[in-house]
Amino acid sequence: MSAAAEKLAGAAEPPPRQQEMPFAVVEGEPQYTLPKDLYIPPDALEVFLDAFEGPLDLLLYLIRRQNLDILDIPLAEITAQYMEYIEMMRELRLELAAEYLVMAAMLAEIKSRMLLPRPAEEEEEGEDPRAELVRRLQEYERFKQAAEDLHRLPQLGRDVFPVQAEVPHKRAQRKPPDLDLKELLLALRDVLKRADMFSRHHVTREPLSLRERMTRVLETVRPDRFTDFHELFDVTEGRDGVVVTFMAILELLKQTLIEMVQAENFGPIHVKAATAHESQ
Amino acid sequence: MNPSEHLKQIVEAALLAAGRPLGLDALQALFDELERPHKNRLRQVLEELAADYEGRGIEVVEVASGWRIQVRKECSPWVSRLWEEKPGRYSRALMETLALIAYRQPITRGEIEEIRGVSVSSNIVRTLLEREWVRVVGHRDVPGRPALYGTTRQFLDYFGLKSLDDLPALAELKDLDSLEGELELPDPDRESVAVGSGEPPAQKPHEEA
Amino acid sequence: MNPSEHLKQIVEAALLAAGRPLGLDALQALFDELERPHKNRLRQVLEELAADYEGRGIEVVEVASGWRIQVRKECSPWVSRLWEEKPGRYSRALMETLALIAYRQPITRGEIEEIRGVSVSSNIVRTLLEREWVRVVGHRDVPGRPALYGTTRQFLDYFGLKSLDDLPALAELKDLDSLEGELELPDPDRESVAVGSGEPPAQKPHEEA
Repeated sequence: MSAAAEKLAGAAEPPPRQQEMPFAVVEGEPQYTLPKDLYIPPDALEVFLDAFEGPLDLLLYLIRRQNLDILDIPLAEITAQYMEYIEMMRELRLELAAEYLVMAAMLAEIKSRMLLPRPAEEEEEGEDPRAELVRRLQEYERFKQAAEDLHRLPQLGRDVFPVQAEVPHKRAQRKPPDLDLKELLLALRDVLKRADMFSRHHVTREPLSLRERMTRVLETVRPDRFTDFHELFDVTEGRDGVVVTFMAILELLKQTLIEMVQAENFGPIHVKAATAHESQ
Repeated sequence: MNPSEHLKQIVEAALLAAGRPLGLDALQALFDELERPHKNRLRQVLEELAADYEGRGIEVVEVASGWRIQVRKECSPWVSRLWEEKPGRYSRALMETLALIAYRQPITRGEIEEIRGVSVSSNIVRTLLEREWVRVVGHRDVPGRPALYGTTRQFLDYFGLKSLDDLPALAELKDLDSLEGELELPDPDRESVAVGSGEPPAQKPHEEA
Repeated sequence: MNPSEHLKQIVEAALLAAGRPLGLDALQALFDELERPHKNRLRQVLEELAADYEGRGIEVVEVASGWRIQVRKECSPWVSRLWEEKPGRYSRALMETLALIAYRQPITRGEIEEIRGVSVSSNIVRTLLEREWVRVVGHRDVPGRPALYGTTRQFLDYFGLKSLDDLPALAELKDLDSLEGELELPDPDRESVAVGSGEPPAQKPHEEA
């Protein structure tokens, strides 16, 4: 890219603030008109054209360059200037985006319509031929402005820097899986079916509360010291609770999981977890 | 450590460690169910933290996806020297496309092109999608079923916005009625007079923007 | 902002933004030559910063390549959850083992293996113990003194049971075939109905098939 082209590209950088745009810079002097005898490398002009986001942008530039309001477009003048640009591009055999030519045609049409004297009856429906163009220019300019506003917002990594602290003691934890009760029950049913448990006499007669109570009693008793028999009962549970506990103790005795000791008749009964004979 | 007593420390550590904004749900998820703080309590802690950071090199800000700790703007000139390479700038075409999607979402590519008056390159759309600033939110029920684009929370986060409402206001469109009025007399003579007349333009000229 | 007055803020912001430890040279490089702080001054500021962070969620530490700000160890149990992996699923073998412990407690591993017809891996038992769903409640007085397993209160809490009697009786399990369709619907309402549907089997003896 030539130095001139770089300058032009620089001018095109966002946030877009279009100045009077020189076609080229010759010995430090910006050139605003294209000298007929001067050769400008086509790529430099391409860069110039790239500075515009299409025909609406070019038109806005031409209007704003003269400090004019969109609502008060000097159509003849602007059209002439627009055509000049287009001609220039053509002379340089630059490939022009089709949109630029469409706009040229539209401008020419508006101009011709405005030059024609308007019949009175047409006044009724009478939309100003420029209205559509003005609407589009206005709409485009809003978003051109919005893009600039957006660009000026603080951007992450450009204006705003996120922070991050090291976590040296990071423990890659893994949450334990969830388990659904129905899955558990289905698993049990399957294993019992497999083991043919339903058809044999392995199925316990006791309610599950008995088994649960056996576990609780085992949790309470210790192998290394005696526990008072009464401590195993919780009278606040009422008669049923006491019965279940008693049955649990009997079942544990039967399975020799606990031992019971009574030193004398009617003396206190003590319970301890069974210990292996070899460990005694 | 007791999490309820040291809630502020834990929240601070998490925000600093995360490297992304954390919402209230994400903050709650740090705690076991039994010790999980209420959202109001978390909000309060975040406010306390923001107050603690007064006069510090960092600040707590709320963006679309939650709270983020970032370098205070005043420190940016020095901090930015940590990186030799400056971040790339986005082209006007990209910013205009993004602005149209942000303000006019959901919008199709064709509708963007209509307003901009030029075609939108696939590169731009791809870049916006890759940056996760925009996403396809649906399809317009017309022939070809073109994709409708909308912005994402990442877009808001990137520009430090809490919601789309925080976007800079879009310039007012001039009332079409008044516009018609002003255009009433298409007098070719007036046009040539208008050139260079130096009338103060109704809208702020770009050069001053 | 005057860099010499706000040196601490700038150093804090830079350390947190860098994402890597910064040495004294790197910190000095943030400043223009004229405003560049002396290394001793930087050291002093780093010490001040470390003192400021007392009782906070973060700390300043010196490592081989310089200083860095990191999350305090005390906070890591909570902060680590930011990177928690998605929970997996329990194996069929684990569920069968747990169910047998629940219904046949107290039970030894050998007895479980007998019913299941396959060996029970130590992993499964360890997982159940770690989860605190089962515990060793005693030892059977046979050669080898195998551990007897029973379920815990945590087990009941996890499944929302008041007692094991809230579980369906074994006989009812047979009818799960008819329930299965319903049970497999991922509808929490239906599930709870299905589980609690049987009348309290508390004192009802389990029938033999």
